[in-house]
Amino acid sequence: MDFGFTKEQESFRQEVRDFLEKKIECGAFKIISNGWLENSSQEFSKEMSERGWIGMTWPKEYGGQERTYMDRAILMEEMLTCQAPIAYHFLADRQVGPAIIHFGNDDHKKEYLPKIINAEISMVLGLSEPNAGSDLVSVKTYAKEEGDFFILNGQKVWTTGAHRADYIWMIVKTDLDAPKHKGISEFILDLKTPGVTVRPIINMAGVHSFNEVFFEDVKVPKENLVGVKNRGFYQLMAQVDYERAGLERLMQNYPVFVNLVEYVKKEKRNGQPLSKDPMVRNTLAELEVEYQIGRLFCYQVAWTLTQGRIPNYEAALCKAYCTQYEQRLSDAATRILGLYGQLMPGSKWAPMDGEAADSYLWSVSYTLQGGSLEVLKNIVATRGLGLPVAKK
Amino acid sequence: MDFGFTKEQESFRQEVRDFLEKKIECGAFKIISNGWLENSSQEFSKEMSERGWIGMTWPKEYGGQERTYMDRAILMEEMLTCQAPIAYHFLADRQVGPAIIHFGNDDHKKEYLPKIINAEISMVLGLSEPNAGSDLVSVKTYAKEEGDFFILNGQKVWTTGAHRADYIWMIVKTDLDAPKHKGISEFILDLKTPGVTVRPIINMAGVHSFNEVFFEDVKVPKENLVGVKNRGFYQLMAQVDYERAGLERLMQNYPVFVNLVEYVKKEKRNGQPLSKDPMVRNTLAELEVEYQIGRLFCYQVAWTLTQGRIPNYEAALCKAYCTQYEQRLSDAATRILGLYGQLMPGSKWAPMDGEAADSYLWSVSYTLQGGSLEVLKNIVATRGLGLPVAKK
Amino acid sequence: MDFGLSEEQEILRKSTCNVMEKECPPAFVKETIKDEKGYSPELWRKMAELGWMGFIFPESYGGIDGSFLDFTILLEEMGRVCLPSPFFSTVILGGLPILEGGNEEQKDELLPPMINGDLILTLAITEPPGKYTPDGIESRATKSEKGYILDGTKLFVPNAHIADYIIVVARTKDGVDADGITLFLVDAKARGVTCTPLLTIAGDKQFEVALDKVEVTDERILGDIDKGWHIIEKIWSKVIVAACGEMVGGAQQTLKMTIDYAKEREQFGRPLGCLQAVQHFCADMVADVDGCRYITYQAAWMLSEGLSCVKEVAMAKAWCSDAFKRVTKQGQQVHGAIGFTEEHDLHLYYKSAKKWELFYGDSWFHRDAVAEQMGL
Amino acid sequence: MDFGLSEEQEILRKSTCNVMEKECPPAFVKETIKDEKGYSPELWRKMAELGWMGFIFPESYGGIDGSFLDFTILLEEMGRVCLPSPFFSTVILGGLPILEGGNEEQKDELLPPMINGDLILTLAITEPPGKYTPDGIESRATKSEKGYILDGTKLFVPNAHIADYIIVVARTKDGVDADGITLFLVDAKARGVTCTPLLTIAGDKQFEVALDKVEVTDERILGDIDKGWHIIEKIWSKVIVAACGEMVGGAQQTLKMTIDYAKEREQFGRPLGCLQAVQHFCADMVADVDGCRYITYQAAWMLSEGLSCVKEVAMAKAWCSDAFKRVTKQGQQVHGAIGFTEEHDLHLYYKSAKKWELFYGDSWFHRDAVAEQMGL
Repeated sequence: MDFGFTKEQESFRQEVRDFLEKKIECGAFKIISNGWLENSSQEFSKEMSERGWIGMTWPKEYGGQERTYMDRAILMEEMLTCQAPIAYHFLADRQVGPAIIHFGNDDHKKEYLPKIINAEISMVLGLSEPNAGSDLVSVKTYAKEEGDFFILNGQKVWTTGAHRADYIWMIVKTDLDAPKHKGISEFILDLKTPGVTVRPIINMAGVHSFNEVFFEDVKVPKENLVGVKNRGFYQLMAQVDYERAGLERLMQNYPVFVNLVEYVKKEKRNGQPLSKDPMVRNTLAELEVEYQIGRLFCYQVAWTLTQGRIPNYEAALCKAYCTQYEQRLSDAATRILGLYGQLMPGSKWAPMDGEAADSYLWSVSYTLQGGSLEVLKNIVATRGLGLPVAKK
Repeated sequence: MDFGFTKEQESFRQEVRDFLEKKIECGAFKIISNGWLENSSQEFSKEMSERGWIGMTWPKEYGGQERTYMDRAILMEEMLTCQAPIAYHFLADRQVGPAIIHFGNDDHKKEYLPKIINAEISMVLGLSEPNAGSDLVSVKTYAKEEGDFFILNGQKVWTTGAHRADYIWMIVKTDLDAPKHKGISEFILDLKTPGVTVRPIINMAGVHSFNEVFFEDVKVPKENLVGVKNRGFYQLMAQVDYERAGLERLMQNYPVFVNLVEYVKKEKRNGQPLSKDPMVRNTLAELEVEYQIGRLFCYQVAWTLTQGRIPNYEAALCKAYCTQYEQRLSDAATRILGLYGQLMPGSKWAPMDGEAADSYLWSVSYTLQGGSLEVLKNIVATRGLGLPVAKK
Repeated sequence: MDFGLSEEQEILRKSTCNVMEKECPPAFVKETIKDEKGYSPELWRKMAELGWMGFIFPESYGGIDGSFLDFTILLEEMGRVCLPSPFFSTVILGGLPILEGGNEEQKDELLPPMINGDLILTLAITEPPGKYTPDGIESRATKSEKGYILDGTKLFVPNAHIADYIIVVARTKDGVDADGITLFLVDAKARGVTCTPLLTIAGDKQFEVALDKVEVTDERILGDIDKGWHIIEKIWSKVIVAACGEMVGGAQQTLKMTIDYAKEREQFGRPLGCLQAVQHFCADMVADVDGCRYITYQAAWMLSEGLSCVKEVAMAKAWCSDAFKRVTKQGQQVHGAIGFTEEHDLHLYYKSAKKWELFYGDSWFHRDAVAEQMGL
Repeated sequence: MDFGLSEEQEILRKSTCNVMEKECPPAFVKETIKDEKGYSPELWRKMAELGWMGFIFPESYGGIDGSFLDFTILLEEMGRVCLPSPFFSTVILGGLPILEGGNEEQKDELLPPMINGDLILTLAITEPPGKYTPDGIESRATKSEKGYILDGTKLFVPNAHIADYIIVVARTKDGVDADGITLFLVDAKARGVTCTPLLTIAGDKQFEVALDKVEVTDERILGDIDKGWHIIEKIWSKVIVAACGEMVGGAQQTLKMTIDYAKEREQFGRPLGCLQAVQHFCADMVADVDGCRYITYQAAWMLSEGLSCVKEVAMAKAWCSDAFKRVTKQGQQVHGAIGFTEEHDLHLYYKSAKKWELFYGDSWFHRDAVAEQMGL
């Protein structure tokens, strides 16, 4: 057991910090909650690419750095602390790239991996459908084989970032007769292909973050199928452990906490700092303890991956825990701010530029996206603890 | 809407209070948590009987007073405030009597109701079995018809008070081939019948409160079957709404709260009363609010019964809510007492005579007995809200 | 005790509910929130015609002298649809202080038009310290020849942009005590009054009201000089319970939407409501909602009966603040992504719960009041 | 970072676990708790032979100079079986202050027999105020000819009835400050020492230790006069983390028992663990237990490395206090009535969690310490 970082890791962290400090100084981005995912900047991603920070855990033969998942966690922790705008490459780096490495053929690898690593393309995930949320195997988007093509019809929903991405990585039905789990395949598709329509969905924070994506007789070359036909669901399940692992599920609204702690130190109530109020102290200390627990969970997952093992139930556990923490944080923040807690970004008198209220709205999504809290707990119980699979 | 009591109700409450005060003055019992159920006193019950406080809601033709369930709730609230020793008649009064009135024949009514009302017999419930806890329909105790008798074999468990009762009111299997719900009947049985063995179970508070009851070729006269053969489960379901309704599920450890509030007012910490500690204040006020909510739930159920309506989901909701409150209370009490919170009754230095610690042990049972918390919530969801019955 | 509505109350509830459902569907709410005015004058007129503005006011001013208990039913139905309107600020924050503290001239002048729907009112109490206690009042009223000169900054003032009069709580005597606070009826268009909108989570219209040498005449003093806080104290229980009434309605509607969704939405080939996790969520929500209902109506009944109910009022707000919020959070979790969209209606309640939690003291604040009442 | 046990640590854990499972099954625990002594001298001897008492003591005293991190593994295994023994009081509460504050003579005299299992020790710190801060120390040590005379009442002193020496924390200077507190090595059989047993929820042996004109010689002073609190401060982090270590073991065992039960117990014709409610309970328990583990070992590692870790220690106890308790509560709920019986083993953990919650500061106390460290 060892809870410290190596000298190399510490100096890597410092390198990332220095880079970010400079970027902030020159106004490249602002530290704002959810910024890491809402702010997409190819320019910023390219700068990261130059430093080898995209695909950094990938094998060298695919242009990666073969660095550990611990290093990647350190990178992410620093990026998220500042909420650096990493959306352009984030999903491709975290999930699509590794999926191509695992399941793609040589053509896929040659075609996409260099572009991902060089921040030349941006990718999103197309999983959920109107009747397939937690129940992913119920997807109805259907790819029908016709000669050298598949003809795609159907609809995806909650597709984050589809309005600014180049490609969509999606699961679709390829066998209507097979049992649900066994008739799904994975595809990669250029969003500019004729027949693809992206329609915005405005979320309750008033922001266009996700989309509906419609497919109408979309002609997809056969080579866009990745991996084995009708094995897509199993491929996907192997990928989501990566998705669930990250510090991004703990730190989506991290600036709220930092700013809140500073706020209560400065703000006076009854002649003394708000930080001396016992309820406030207890609440903030509880959040701090919970945060640190969540951080340990995240690093434990990174460590497990670094060991070359799959973070089986730990990734699901980590995400379930961390997203709940983020919700408690935004609730506590609005509450500690009192009447000021209802003020939104841009409002006069809004403390912390309204981030508390804004984050309280965004936080609804935290326990839903990428596997709802309930699904994650089921996974912990069945995969992690070996409890029998419940009849749904 | 009206949240007050009538003059008659207020004066009835005063009457009960006066009675109890006198009993306490003359040392008839001590105010101690769980005392209402752990302390059985035929003498005390007889005094209540003389005042018409047993069977008080029953029809006059069966010796009852035809008073409202509101009156009964008032009676119970006062009894529970003092934790008066009502165990001798409690189950017969609350549940068995009404069940006999509903489902018994004239012989049953003549035989048992006067004795219950006069506090001449004490009764317990025999529902759970080793493999039929929450899942009551899985009872295996079997009553085989033989001439004018049933021959009973099997075992009950968690039978509270069986070691000091005269009769057991039980559900048993009477048709092995029928679907589970449709092969169960209700019986009343003298616990002194040959072949009945009562064995103590010591609970984790170190107390003999419940028992195993074994039946070995017990010869039960046919007239002991109550209601319709094989309809016992449905009869029982109609009865449990009464069981779940009561203030006894809110006030089992009521003295802990009263004493705790007094304790923190007197006890000094850092030169001022413990009651000035903001965490303590917040915790106790929260318990008070929760208690008052629970009290309203209980009275709402009593009011519903008084209207002649069945407190369908409300009784389950009330019990689910109230038992959780009692657990939070005992946890908070031990905690507010600090190191003293671990001291058990009889210990030197134990504040509140160790009731906090003792109640923390008993509180485990609160969310289990008479339908676990989870079963109750299922009932609220399906019966109350009309959600579909989940596959178990 | 009687937990049911009387026949008359049931009729009141139903008719109010019908009006609200017809006139204030979610689409209307969303549209109105986005609108600068933040309310519909047409609907406002209808509400006045139905007698709602005068519900708890004496017949002598054109009111219908209804009970506060029945009034709570009205508020519940408004909360159920998240009605955007200056009703709360006009009738409760404005009308009640006038009724309680105004002299006959003031009442005759202001209450009938308010009841007729011709007058919009609001109360400017909170200041930068963000408190509801006398020590949070720092605005100054300086004696002048004709009356007083007001200076200060008021925050979170609802509907100041459409109000005809703003009741301003200001200090006529230095200090932090209740004594020395006076209420003034300030013409919202008076010189020196500047209203700056605040952007709020629930989209309701709140304002910074800056008072820069605002002149008010002696006739515009509400109640006695230095004794204004007594008026606030007298109406404050009603303000809080009225807020709870709206919360009860909001919580109930959230529960209803969630149950409906759980029944109709299919996942894993069966309704969502088959899942035990969803069932238990919903069961917890019922306890929260029923709790809101009973504890609020208990306080409303006591107010109606003129009984002392400081503790009961604090208990109501303490419970409703937490419970309504929990209910909206669990409702969102059951709804999943659809509930997170602007298109869906659920977020109206999620936002409303947060707003109401923070207004008039959250559960920490009110639990401390309960503790006080317990002698702690 | 490395969240795994090294090979040596894994061997240590396994061998400790084997000994504990063999020597300290639940029946033994229950029997021993009921016994007046509260421990088994035979097992005590075995533990000494295995080197456990000397685990974190220098080789010069017969110890094996192990790391505090590895020592935590030992404690975890003891907590896993709820070992009733004077190990904690002897080694941690007794041995550490002697090692930290004793002079060479004292160390030479006391540590080797302690390590050999021939000496049982304890610490008498808490008094009627029930606190772990200097202002909770009111016992008086008055200078006499040969040394000091001790008077006062100590509470919650573990194993005072079997201890050879009780380290008494007393005031040599009036006041409420840390300065002026001195530690004394008191012979438990000395005149004026009266031990009265307290009945505790977990059945562990705790005592009131009344000190009535107890004479101690100057040689029995531990560390410097008036500076005794420094010794307490130096060892206190280890005391807390050691407690957390036991809690980690207890929490893990509770989880294990619950999962096993959920798999094997049938209800409604299928294993209990099929129910989503049970699954979600168990998933929540895992988060609690893993959290206990990581946060505790992080603090233990920092102590081993000699790093400053005031905040990490407070975080560990804050989390473990709440989490272990939650886990036992949920475990009980899953077990149902069977878990409520004395015959079952689960209550050992339920009771133990409450005891450990209250000892050495609960989560309120430690969160305040965390707040302090956050600069709040």
